Amino acid sequence: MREITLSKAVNEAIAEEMRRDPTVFLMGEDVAEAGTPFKVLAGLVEEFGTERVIDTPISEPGFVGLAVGAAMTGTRPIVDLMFGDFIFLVMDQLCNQAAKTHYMSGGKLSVPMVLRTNMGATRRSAAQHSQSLHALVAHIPGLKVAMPSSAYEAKGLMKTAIRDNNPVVIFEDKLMYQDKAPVPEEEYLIPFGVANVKREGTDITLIGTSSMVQVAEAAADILASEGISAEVIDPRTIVPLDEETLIKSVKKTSRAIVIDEGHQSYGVTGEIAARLNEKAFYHLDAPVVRMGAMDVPVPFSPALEDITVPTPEGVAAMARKLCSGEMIHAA
Amino acid sequence: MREITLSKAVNEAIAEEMRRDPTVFLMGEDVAEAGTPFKVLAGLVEEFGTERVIDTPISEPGFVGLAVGAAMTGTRPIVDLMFGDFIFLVMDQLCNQAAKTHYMSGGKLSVPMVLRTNMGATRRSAAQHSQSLHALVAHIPGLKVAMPSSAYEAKGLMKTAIRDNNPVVIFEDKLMYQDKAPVPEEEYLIPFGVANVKREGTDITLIGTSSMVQVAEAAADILASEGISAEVIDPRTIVPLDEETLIKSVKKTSRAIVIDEGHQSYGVTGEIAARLNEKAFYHLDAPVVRMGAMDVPVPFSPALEDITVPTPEGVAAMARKLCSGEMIHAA
Amino acid sequence: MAKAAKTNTEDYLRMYTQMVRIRAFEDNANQLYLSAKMPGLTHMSSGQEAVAVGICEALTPEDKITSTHRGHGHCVAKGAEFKAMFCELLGKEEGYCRGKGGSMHIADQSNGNLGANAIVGGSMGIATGAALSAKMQKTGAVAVCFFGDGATAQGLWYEVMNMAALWGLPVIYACENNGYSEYTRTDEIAAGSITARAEAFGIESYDLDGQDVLAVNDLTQKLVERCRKGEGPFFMNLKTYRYHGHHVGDINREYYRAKDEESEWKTTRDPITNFGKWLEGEKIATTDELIEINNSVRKEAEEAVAYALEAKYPDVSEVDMHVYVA
Amino acid sequence: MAKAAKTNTEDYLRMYTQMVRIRAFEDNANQLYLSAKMPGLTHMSSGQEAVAVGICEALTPEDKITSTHRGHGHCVAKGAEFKAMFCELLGKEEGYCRGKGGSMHIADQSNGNLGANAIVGGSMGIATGAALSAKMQKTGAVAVCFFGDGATAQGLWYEVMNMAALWGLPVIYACENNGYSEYTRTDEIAAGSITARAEAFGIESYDLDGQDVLAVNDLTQKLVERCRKGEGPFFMNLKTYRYHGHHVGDINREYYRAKDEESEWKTTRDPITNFGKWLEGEKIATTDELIEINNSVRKEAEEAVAYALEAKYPDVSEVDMHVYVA
Ligand SMILES: Cc1ncc(C[n+]2csc(CCOP(=O)(O)OP(=O)(O)O)c2C)c(N)n1
Ligand SMILES: Cc1ncc(C[n+]2csc(CCOP(=O)(O)OP(=O)(O)O)c2C)c(N)n1
Ligand SMILES: [Mg+2]
Ligand SMILES: [Mg+2]
Repeated sequence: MREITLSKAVNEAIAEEMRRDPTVFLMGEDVAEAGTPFKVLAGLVEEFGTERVIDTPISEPGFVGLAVGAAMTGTRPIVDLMFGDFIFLVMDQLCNQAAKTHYMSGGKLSVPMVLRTNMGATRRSAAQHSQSLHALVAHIPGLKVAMPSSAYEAKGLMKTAIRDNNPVVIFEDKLMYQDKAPVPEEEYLIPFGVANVKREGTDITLIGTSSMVQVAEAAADILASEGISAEVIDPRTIVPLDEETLIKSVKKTSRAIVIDEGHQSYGVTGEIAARLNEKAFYHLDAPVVRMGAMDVPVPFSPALEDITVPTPEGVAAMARKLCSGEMIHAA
Repeated sequence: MREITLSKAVNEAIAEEMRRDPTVFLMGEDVAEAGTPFKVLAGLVEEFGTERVIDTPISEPGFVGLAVGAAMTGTRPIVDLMFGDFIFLVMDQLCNQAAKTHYMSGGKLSVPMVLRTNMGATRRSAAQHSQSLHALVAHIPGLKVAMPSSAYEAKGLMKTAIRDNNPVVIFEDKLMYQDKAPVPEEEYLIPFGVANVKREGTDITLIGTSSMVQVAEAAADILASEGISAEVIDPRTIVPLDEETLIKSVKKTSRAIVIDEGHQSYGVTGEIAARLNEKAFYHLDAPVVRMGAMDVPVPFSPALEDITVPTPEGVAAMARKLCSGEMIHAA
Repeated sequence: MAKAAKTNTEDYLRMYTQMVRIRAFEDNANQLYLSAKMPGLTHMSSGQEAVAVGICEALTPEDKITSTHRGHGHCVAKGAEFKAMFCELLGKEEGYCRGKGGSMHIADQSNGNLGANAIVGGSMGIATGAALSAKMQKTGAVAVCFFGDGATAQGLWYEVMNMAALWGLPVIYACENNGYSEYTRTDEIAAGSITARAEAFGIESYDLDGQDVLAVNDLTQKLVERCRKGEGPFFMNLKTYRYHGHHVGDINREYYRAKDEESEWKTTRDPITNFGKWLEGEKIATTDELIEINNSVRKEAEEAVAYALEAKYPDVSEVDMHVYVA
Repeated sequence: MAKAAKTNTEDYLRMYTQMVRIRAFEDNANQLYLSAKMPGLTHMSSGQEAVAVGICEALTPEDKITSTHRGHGHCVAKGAEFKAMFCELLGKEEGYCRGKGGSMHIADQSNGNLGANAIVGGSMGIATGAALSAKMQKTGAVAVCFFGDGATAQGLWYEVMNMAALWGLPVIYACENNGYSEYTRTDEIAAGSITARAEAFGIESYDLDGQDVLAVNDLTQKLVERCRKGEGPFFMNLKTYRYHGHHVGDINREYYRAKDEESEWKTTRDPITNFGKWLEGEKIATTDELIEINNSVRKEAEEAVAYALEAKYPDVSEVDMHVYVA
């Protein structure tokens, strides 16, 4: 199968959907000629014109608000939010308006929009351009949240998101835009709420989101060489969350680590760990361990930034401990 | 001891601190003559004048931004955000600016400000005026988060917040403003990060935040009449979180329910449950159960709204199940 | 009273009737609150009827509006029925939002009302977005964004005006300038000139008397027409007044608003009384005919209230319906 | 070249030197990027020196500024040293922010710089708040809020202008209008008139040539003085130009900006060259003296770079320091 970059996969997904459905359009800062600073959308304005690929002023609350209104009235906007950190600026429009409109109107109105943005540290961009804020959005009922872990997921989830009749937020890892993966030429969609068992194993379950799936896989490689068999699962969407697949795995392996690049406290790892503990409790041989990003603003200095996020070595070390029973005395 | 309302307690705390420290000031919508729609701040403008009790335009991002700048330059602003739901509007100023300034400046600048706002459903105010959004703020390093559960805590925590050199967000339950509790005449402060064991027990630990402490206590009453001894703990601040006290209790009782009025998913209950599971795992006789608000926008209709939040009966029923071992087969 | 572009008797009488219907709705809502039959609070728009009616009568059902916390008037004016409105106000299943929205989210969506909004200024993006999609889809529809004078302090307005102006969107920003933001005179919290703020974005703007339904209707018709031709956006600053407190519970309000001021507006600038007088003067309707309109509207409202009080609440199973579109 | 209020030789030469220092800093920053020695990206302010220097030279260390993603110039102009700046740029412990901030948060806080900001418009509230606290504490300090033309699309600006105007705050909004927002001409994303937008809030506003350091300094001095007397706020729309791409990596940029335009600004409107010529013409400095200034600044910069490259990174134990004030 051909391999394409995550960037190209997103671009293809959007182009295909824009071809298929004339109500789909794109808006955001520098999405047209510039194709975004990450060049993910390059070429789209040439094909679809400036009427459907709209450069906006630097008005994040404003254009997200426009998208909500446009979505309520017959179109399907895809909003490009250049950095995930800017989601703080649009929370009102996203969470008070988009997320609640269908419910507050008793099902009469709907907001079929996609907000695509990014996440991920270690790009030396400091505290306001490096955050992974998906947990905030996942806390708000009415929003769906997708976290592609490779080009393959990026394409399939984006297409599903565009066809979904609800507001969907997609967090792409900005460090993965150039990463290649096999992506079929033929059309495919990835349904929401279906986790992907990336690798089967028997001793421990490693659940990772977005780029942490790669971290989990790399950790699984290390562990395999030591005779520990790790199962790696990618939930792909955290809302809806495919609890069933996760629980099934943990019931089998009896141990789990949840790895996510958002801050650890009050984030995604807590939710998943709590559900596993609650629903697979009597099958667990050790506590579910969480590995999120450190609870610190992301520092600029490479010397500091690199230690704020989970690494394969760190995950492998923790898995080793769990499998050897070392945690018993800790808890 | 005299009993005063939570509203009065907040008012006293602010007045005392404004008397003590001339750099403390208040700003927000209708805080002066009107004393806020909930009348919590009534009388302050008369004592401190409009220079220190400042009515703002309806510009939440703007006046929170002003507070950040004022806090960086020698004053200690207390910002009144009329409804907790409006926190979505100020997330950028709060989370990208206030929370990170100290860190990004390498410790050179600091932002000693208090954002006081509220939470709590069942006031028939519908989806945009009923949310309990403390989990969002708790996820962001650099912010502290206090959740008073009675007039006593409201006063003591507010005074501590005002003297703290970091941005602190206080969520008051808007349904508790008229609730009375014993509050000493003498000055006292409640340190952050120290949980309060409201009631000792041996069979199960009920951890509640804000008004859910009352729910937990009422549940404990029900359980007591059935011979089940519940320990009730109020963390008082969720950042910092007094993990130690919670873990100690759970190690003793071997069972726990975490009750919080925020949406259950990706919220506070997940974090606390995950920590307890991780750190008291081998002492647990049953999974830690979470009881948050339903994952739905808050509905207006009383018939629906009332069932979205945890109740004493619901908590008691769950505790009964846990204590009888009924959960074993569930998990 | 200005000359109106809606020029036939039927139009005039419908405008009069719609204003009376709003007043009747609000009076009943107030009664429901005072008699503790309504859950929560509500914000009444009595006194502001000419704005809602003058504007909405210039629109078709395909045209969109966005409304505010003070939204009953817009809802009635855009074509809603009393029964479903009172049901919504009381949280009943037959409400426009199946009881899930209540007063602050009330809307007859089928008539182009995209919803009341409890976030001040929160619908400014929505209205502008509706105009964007109308332009993209070439539907010819216009969007009217209602908001209060206090809402002009929200940064969102400036962001969306900029885009509307840049892209020539068919949106009309209609500021219901009632002089107050909750318990504060808006001139204490608004610097400079609100109209100049819109003009600075190159938006053609009008200051007008929001108590004169014909003037409002006349201007709106012209601006709607021009919007349809691609000449939008526009801004209207409509001077008006709310008769009640900020919400039904705001009874003792002399600390921020003098009784004299209130009675002056009520006695000399009431939009319904004045339009009624004009109708009589122009011999379009007799006093008796107007009384008859009032009586029948009152009766309709009371029947709707009685119906809504008896109507049933949504089943508890509805609580997690409509979180997501299936 | 306008007449300046700073009128002695020393002042002139310091302004010249500070502009040269900014240019030298940026050239070295660019080199560090091109030679892959700098972590991440950075936005250079070459071409915009007269704005930073003209304004900051009218301020005392007690006066505050807030800066932007394009903030090196403001930082230098407000009195920062090269060593701690380059250390910050490279993430070293001796940086102004102990390496935690980097280019986008660089600031010599001890000189009244409240920080560069990576959120476009993000510091508008901070600057206005600093002015509020100056007024409350009667310190006499003024706050200058630097931001780009693109940032005028952020609603926050309108919110804080309103409050500044209402309360007469000592704040000057200084728009560095370089004509571009990233890869887009700002006139494509800004409707109407930016200056009129400020004026609509009753704020006295000025359009001026941001390449003329004396004109900038002269006006700023007057406005600062008036701010201290309680006559603020003010707005300045300063026409200027950035020589480089949006950031160091934006090299092939002809798709949005013509090479001709760039060279026209560089050859005819360079703030340093033109001020140098004026200094020579007025016999304030000779060509040789100016060359000497340039040489010694370049040397200082290179030494600072060498120092910073050798300096050590913060210890990993610092990672969770400074999250909270102890
Ligand atoms: C974002 C936001 N801030 C504050 C409030 C509280 N609030 C509700 S109505 C109101 C005053 C609005 O004034 P205006 O826009 O003039 O409308 P009016 O009530 O006069 O019709 C305020 C402050 C709110 N609902 N939303
Ligand atoms: C809130 C926000 N939106 C978008 C960006 C991305 N961004 C960084 S600089 C920039 C352009 C800013 O233009 P302008 O304000 O004119 O400043 P200039 O770069 O021209 O100095 C943009 C869009 C950002 N950093 N913050
Ligand atoms: Mg008003
Ligand atoms: Mg610019």
